[in-house]
Amino acid sequence: MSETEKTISMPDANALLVSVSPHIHDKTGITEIMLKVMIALTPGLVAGIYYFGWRALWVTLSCMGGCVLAEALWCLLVKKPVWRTLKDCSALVTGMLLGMNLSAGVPLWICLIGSFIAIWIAKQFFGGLGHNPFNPALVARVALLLAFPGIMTTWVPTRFMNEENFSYTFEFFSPEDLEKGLAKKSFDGITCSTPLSIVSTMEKIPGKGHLAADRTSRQDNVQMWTCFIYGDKPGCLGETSGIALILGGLLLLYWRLINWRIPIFYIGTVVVLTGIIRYFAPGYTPSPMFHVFTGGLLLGAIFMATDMVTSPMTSMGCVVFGIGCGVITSCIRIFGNYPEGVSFAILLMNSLVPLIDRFCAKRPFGYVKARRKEEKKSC
Amino acid sequence: MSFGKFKVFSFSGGIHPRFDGKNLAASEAVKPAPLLEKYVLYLSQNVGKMPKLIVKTGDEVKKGQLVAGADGFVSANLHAPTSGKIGAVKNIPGANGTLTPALEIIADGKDEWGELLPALDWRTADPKVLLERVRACGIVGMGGAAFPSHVKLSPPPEKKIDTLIINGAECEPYLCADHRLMLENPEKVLIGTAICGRILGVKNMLIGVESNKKDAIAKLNEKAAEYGIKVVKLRVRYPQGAEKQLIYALTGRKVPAGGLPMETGCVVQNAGSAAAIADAVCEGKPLIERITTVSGEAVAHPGNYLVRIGTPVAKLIEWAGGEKCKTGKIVLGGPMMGFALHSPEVALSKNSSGVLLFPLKGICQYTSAGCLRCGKCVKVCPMNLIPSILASAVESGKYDLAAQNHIADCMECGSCAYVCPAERPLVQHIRRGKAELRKNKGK
Amino acid sequence: MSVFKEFTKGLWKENPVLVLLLGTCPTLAVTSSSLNGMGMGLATTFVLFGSNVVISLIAGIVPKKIRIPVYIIVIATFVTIIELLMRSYAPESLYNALGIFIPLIVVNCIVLGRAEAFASKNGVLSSAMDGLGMGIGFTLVLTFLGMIREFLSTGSLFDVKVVTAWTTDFLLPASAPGAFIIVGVLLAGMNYLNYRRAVKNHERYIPPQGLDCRHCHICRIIDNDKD
Amino acid sequence: MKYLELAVGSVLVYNFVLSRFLGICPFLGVSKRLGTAMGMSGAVIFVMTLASCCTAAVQRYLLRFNIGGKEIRLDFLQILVFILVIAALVQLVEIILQKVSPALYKALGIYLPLITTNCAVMGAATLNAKAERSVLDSTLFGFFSGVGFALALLLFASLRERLELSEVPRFLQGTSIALITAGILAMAFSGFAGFC
Amino acid sequence: MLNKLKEMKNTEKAWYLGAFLAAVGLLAAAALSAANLLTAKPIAEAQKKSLNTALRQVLPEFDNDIGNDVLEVTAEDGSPVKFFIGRKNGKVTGVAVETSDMNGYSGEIASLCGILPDGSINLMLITRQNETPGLGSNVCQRKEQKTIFNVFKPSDSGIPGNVYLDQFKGLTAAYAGKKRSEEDSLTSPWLVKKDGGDMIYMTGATITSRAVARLAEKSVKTFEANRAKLLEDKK
Amino acid sequence: MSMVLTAVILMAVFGAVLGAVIGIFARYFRVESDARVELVTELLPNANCGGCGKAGCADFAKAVVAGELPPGGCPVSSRETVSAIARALGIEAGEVESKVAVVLCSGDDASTREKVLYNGVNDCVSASLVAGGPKNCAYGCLGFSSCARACPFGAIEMVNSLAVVHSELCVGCGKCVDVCPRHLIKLVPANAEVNVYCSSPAKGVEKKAYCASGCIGCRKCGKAAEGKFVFNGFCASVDYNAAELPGSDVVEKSNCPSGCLRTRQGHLEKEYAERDGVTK
Ligand SMILES: Cc1cc2nc3c(=O)[nH]c(=O)nc-3n(C[C@H](O)[C@H](O)[C@H](O)COP(=O)(O)O)c2cc1C
Ligand SMILES: Cc1cc2nc3c(=O)[nH]c(=O)nc-3n(C[C@H](O)[C@H](O)[C@H](O)COP(=O)(O)O)c2cc1C
Ligand SMILES: Cc1cc2nc3c(=O)[nH]c(=O)nc-3n(C[C@H](O)[C@H](O)[C@H](O)COP(=O)(O)O)c2cc1C
Ligand SMILES: Cc1cc2nc3c(=O)[nH]c(=O)nc-3n(C[C@H](O)[C@H](O)[C@H](O)CO)c2cc1C
Ligand code: SF4
Ligand code: SF4
Ligand code: SF4
Ligand code: SF4
Ligand code: FES
Repeated sequence: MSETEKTISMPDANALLVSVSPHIHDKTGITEIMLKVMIALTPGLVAGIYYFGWRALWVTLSCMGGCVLAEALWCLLVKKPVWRTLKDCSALVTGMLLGMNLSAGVPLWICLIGSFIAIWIAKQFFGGLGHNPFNPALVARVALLLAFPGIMTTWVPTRFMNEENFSYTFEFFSPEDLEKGLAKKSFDGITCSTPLSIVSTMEKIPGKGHLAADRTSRQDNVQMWTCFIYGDKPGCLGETSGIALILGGLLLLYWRLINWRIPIFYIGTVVVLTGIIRYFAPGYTPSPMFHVFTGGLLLGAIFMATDMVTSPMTSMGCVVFGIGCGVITSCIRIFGNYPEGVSFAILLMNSLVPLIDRFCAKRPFGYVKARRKEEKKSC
Repeated sequence: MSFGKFKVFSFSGGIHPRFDGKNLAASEAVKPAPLLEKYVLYLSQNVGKMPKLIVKTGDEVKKGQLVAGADGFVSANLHAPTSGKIGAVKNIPGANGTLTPALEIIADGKDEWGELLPALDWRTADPKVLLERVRACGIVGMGGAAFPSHVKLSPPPEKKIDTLIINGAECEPYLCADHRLMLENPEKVLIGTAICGRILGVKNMLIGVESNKKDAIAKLNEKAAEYGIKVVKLRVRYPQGAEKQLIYALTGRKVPAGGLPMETGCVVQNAGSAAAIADAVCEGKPLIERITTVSGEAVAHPGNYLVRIGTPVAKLIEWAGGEKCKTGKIVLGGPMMGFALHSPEVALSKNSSGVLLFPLKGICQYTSAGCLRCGKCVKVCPMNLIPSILASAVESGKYDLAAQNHIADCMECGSCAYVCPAERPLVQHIRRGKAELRKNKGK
Repeated sequence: MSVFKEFTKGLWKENPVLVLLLGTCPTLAVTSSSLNGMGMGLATTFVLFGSNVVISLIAGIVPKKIRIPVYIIVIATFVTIIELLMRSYAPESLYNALGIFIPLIVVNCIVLGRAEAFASKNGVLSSAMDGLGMGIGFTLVLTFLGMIREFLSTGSLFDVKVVTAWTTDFLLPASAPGAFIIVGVLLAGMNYLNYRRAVKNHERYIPPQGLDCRHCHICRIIDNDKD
Repeated sequence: MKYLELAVGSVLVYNFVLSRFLGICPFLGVSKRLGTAMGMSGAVIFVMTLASCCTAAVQRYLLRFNIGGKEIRLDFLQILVFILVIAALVQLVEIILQKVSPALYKALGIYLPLITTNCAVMGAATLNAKAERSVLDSTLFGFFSGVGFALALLLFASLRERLELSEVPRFLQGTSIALITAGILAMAFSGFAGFC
Repeated sequence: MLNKLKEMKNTEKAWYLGAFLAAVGLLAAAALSAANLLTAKPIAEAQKKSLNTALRQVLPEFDNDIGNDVLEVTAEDGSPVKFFIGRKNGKVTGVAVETSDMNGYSGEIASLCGILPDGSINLMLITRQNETPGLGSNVCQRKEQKTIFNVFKPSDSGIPGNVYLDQFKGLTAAYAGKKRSEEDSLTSPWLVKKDGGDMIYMTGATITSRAVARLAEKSVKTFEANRAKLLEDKK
Repeated sequence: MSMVLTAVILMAVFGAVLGAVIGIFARYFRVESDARVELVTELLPNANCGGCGKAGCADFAKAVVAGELPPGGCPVSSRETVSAIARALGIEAGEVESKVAVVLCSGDDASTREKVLYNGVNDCVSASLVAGGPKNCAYGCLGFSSCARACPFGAIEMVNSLAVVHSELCVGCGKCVDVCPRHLIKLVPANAEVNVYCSSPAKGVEKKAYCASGCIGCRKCGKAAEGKFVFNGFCASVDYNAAELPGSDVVEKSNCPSGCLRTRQGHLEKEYAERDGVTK
């Protein structure tokens, strides 16, 4: 935008500082916000490390390192001050979230490519922190998914999984399926399927693919739910533990870093939509709670849809945004090719944010409705 | 909106700093300031037209003597703060740093009053006479805007005014001039209120005070009923004292965008202005002194002073014991809306309610970071604007976009910049946007 | 000499894709491999050449009012001919890959643009050269883009693996989103080169204004047609 | 159900701009302002519906017919006829609108000429012919494809308006960043794969 | 004449414009008709050639006019199946089964499967597919990867291999699986391993692999169902 | 054969109908639009700078075609362009006096002091709204490059926090003049070689306190070139309305003690030299 870089002179010891009002500031700065987000993410990451082993940590650290590296290189390339850009720690958050969005088994060079996509293409090309219309971590994740579908849909089992408990923990295998040993095949010790991808591929086997509609047919449901809530299930390393993520979310809410409307309406919409379908066509999709605790819904709704840069600014906008994310996620999960729709849903809603912001703006103080209409007419 | 007993009145948005600095000076009684050798009077101390100078270098003046006469309706008289000789008359940098005409008064040390206007009995005098007195004494709004009070008190006849509101909110952090005034001189404020009420002919007179000034509320309440005035507790929230927000909090009426308070049938006066009006009517004294808070973490002994208009800020700091540590910034006015001074030689004017010294260490600074779109500014904006868009639009030269987003309605309260985590100079962008739009309009 | 200039200007200075930003659709759609890019470019070159020649011949007698319909007919004829030819002689895979973008040459802004802006005002020879130059410029860019995309995604060029160690395909550059992104980055590179050249030659660098309809000559022609 | 599939398919899954690469020129050219984009969207939907209908009819009843029991296929005239039909149609629509509804003409008129040379309209016609759709199906296909184009255009225009407030690095400004944005948008749209 | 035409350039007379455009249209139509006539034969030949090449790949030698020796039936699942019968000296040498499956990763996958008279698969080709290039397409394509090292080497005359397609070679409808355990025997051997069958699949392209396996199964089973009709010798 | 026949007939009918329809419509729906506007727009440099006083080049073209403005009204167009337009329209070219901008201030980093530390937006208008800007001189260049950003032709460069104009790039569009909050930029005749690079009417002594190169109002230049300078307070200025402008010899002759009487070239050179630390 500007020819010359915008810099602001720093005080030397002699003269008075002048600036425009106000002269006091609520001391919360960007760095603090980003550090707090990382703290809130930590429980999820720790759960990931617990279930997938140290490999999970290396993946996340590679992404964080990759993002910092990418950001630093970009700054050098376009001659921006490196330290001032890195200082805000937003690249670390992006890296951490990207890492938590990958399988613990991905090769580390994938992390590096992802980091560059996130920081260069999705963030710095648009002007850096605050200017990116799309969530960088998600752009990177989706780009990787499109670029390396094989690698990105190969999941590793958790440390505690074996053939036995894997096949018995999921409600959607019908007794005949189990009898046929079908469930076991989804697991071969090194790789395995995520709950959602099992559901989605079962639909694709013609003539089969109806889920075990009757929940009572599974006695081990309790075991399944404990797995889901504590996180003993295959998938992205950061999305595994429901309670760890919720804990992080509560921290963010306490710090008032996220707008509660987004996660609540997002998750709520998914619950309602899948609930309706489950009620009327039980064989078509698993129960709403299954949808909440599998896949990246919690991670996405709490940490990614709420990214302030890419979500609406007004309360009403956040409601619309949350509902939109929920609808798209449910649709992709139920109808789409992809087993999981959270990334796409958030990116799609990101693209709607300018429109949402435009139409959900609050009426300025002192404007009456009628007046506004007149204004429009006169325009 | 009903006036429930326990209800605390407020508006949407706004901020309240974790540390509001009021405790620094709130318990300090007002001290009269000593006489100085030299005062500097800026000619332009009011909104509207600058008064016309009627003295020249070398003239002898008495305390309270008119030195510049109102030039037109929206303009205010200016009086000498002490007796002495007129020194140089020249352009010097004012509070906002731009050159502005000013005159020096070299005190003769006698501090002799000139001929004062006769005292009036406010209960019986004709409202027109009262109004004329307000005008003659050069009273302007002392809450910040310095709008000539007589203008506010003479609404056009077709506007029916039914409510008079005295603004004792003093929502700006650190400041406690109005607080001290209401505490130490409640009678004066009440009389001033009643005078305004008579001038306007309204029965419904309210004094709005933030609920953190319990002692002042109690003091006012002792006598308020006598004058038919209600004292209302307001929620502690900046900018509770802003006219539109105050009116909304007290009456539930919204001043239309771009409109004046009188369109809702309300007139708002600052508590200090009310007291000054009482002085003008009951004693015939023109507005030559006011209560000013000296505060901030860098000042040795924060306090409140009854100072004459024209006192250089440096003197005030001296009386307050000087700097405690290295000062980084001197602010004239409140921390949220005041001006950062380029030099302590700037003199006080009628609307200077405080002088604040902030230490260099940990000073608040703006950065060049981009907007995070966190929406905090949107949440706090009491005008329901979208400050981030306004600022970004101005920054990238899209003034029409800023105008579409109602940049003109921003009152520059600074709440948005206060909360912005990117520490963006939002108010500065907005001010520039307004300036550019004015310029474009002029074309 | 000047005829030669007509030929070379399309290669870089007035390159239809990079400078004039015309014909964006085929540029994005069919460049997923070098061969496809080249095939599309050559087909367009044929049409450009043919229509430029014919139009420069008949321009003198075409009534002004029906200029555009006549030109469109000429162009559509050549497009149909190249389609028939490709169906009979080109490899099936190429014909399938180019798909509906062959018929769409008829609406490619470059073709009608050159017809209107150049061929209708110039002689046969220079029109032919113009068409050939523009077409080859177009072909070069499409091939180049195809090469970049093919190389980035599989490490091969013209279906020949250049980096044999490249075992996992990087599918992004070959996909639709990748097409947009790569062309975007390429344009940024172009801007940078232009900037460097301007600085070196002490010329004024005018920053990119973004594409707007002024770059394409078509609408204006049709607009004027209304009179 | 079939029509629902057609709708979802052409609006979301095989979006004309983002996955089929048709009509990129106006997509980039008319997306600077949301207002203009809206006008263009309306015009494209209108013309695409009409053109799909007419070309399908032409394809069915003019290019293929029986003479004396012998089927005659003039498929080789397809391109020629289609483009003429579209060009004529746009002109006619323009003229008729001007007469019948000056208000509508004012809103859409300036965009109409842009549409003739837009791949999207010709593309819809060609795709219809290729898939041998009936006239009704073709019309619906044209309509929904137009809606898909409009959706992409509106999203894109609003994003570009936001970009104008951003500090895009100098060399990426303009078309370059627009294309990259479109790329990310296309990525997001790829999530609809498999909806039909 | 020419001058006269030039003079009319600015006219707005409807009859003239109509006549001119009619003339141009006439010429264009004539030119195109000519082009169409000229290319009609090459196009037909090209089409025939591509079919024949494919058939020659999947079938043992034949000498009949195979393009006209076809049988069309519907498979169990209702999809159309087309058989091309290859004969040598009137004796059936093999049958090519053309069929398709709608459940690929991106829609339809069509195959041509050569079956020997004994019912075993000779060779399988995927003729139409829309799978992700570089992923699903790898399951479907028989393509020789040229590298810079062998670019100038003449390609082997044989048909390029593909592990996913070649695994079906020799299988018949009666295929009972490799070593069916008690538990496994409940599932069909024609499924991919992941679903309990025997067929190898490509990780990350399971859907394509499944579709291909289904196509192979459908081909042999439909062949078996129509065996009698197909293997009739014909002069 | 029947195929060819039907094809030919079909196309002929099609063409005939289309042509006739266009012909008819052309007659009955004639919309007047001026192709000359397009022509002129094409010829113009399309910089859309607004220097002509119109909203962009197309607007200017309209005005020219309508005869409201002479083709020379575009300050950006070269002489050839102007005459090409004039030829195309068959009218007089019309002379426009060519002007360039000068920033009448020499208060760079080396010669002025800052009174305060300014924290805020890097923009002159914004800075001037805060405590009057950081520099001591209330009239001088603030150095936040608003003008440089506003110039569509990149003619202004910031050297030592002082705006200087490269007159060979400047086309005199006046964008910068509008932007400068200090009103320091003047459009002067292109042949005004010598300028007084100071705009402050403040007293000489006062100025000396904070600016090493401010004009002190000694009137030496006025004496050296009689009648070619005017004085505003303590500030000299070239009288740009005078019949003859001072030549570059005046600089030598008047021996300006404050050094703000400079030639354009000399000004640039001095500022560059100071930036490179080769101060005399
Ligand atoms: C998890 C959670 C859910 C909440 N749900 C609601 C709710 O449904 N309705 C509501 O009015 N406040 C709710 N709140 C209270 C809000 O945090 C907050 O107090 C209120 O919405 C203020 O709005 P603001 O976002 O504009 O500050 C909820 C808070 C939390 C932490
Ligand atoms: C953001 C803002 C905050 C204000 N805060 C106060 C305040 O705390 N006390 C006050 O008396 N006036 C305050 N004012 C000024 C009032 O809006 C109004 O001008 C004043 O109360 C009118 O009385 P006056 O004319 O006597 O000053 C504030 C104004 C603004 C814009
Ligand atoms: C961009 C992309 C393209 C894909 N293309 C194919 C494909 O061509 N064929 C296929 O079977 N699966 C394809 N997939 C689907 C996944 O790889 C899918 O997870 C896998 O086929 C089935 O999962 P499983 O292997 O874990 O059972 C694609 C996925 C993505 C993200
Ligand atoms: C609550 C919160 C959530 C965030 N979520 C993301 C995220 O999902 N992806 C990401 O790249 N950055 C995220 N960030 C970091 C930051 O906003 C991001 O780097 C910017 O989008 C880059 O401009 C988040 C920050 C906060 C405060
Ligand atoms: S935009 Fe204006 S009114 Fe709103 S918070 Fe900011 S300064 Fe206050
Ligand atoms: S508070 Fe600051 S960072 Fe947040 S939206 Fe407002 S301007 Fe942007
Ligand atoms: S000349 Fe004016 S606009 Fe330019 S930098 Fe100096 S003060 Fe700013
Ligand atoms: S220096 Fe000023 S007048 Fe000269 S071209 Fe630049 S903006 Fe226009
Ligand atoms: S090339 Fe497709 S619209 Fe221009």
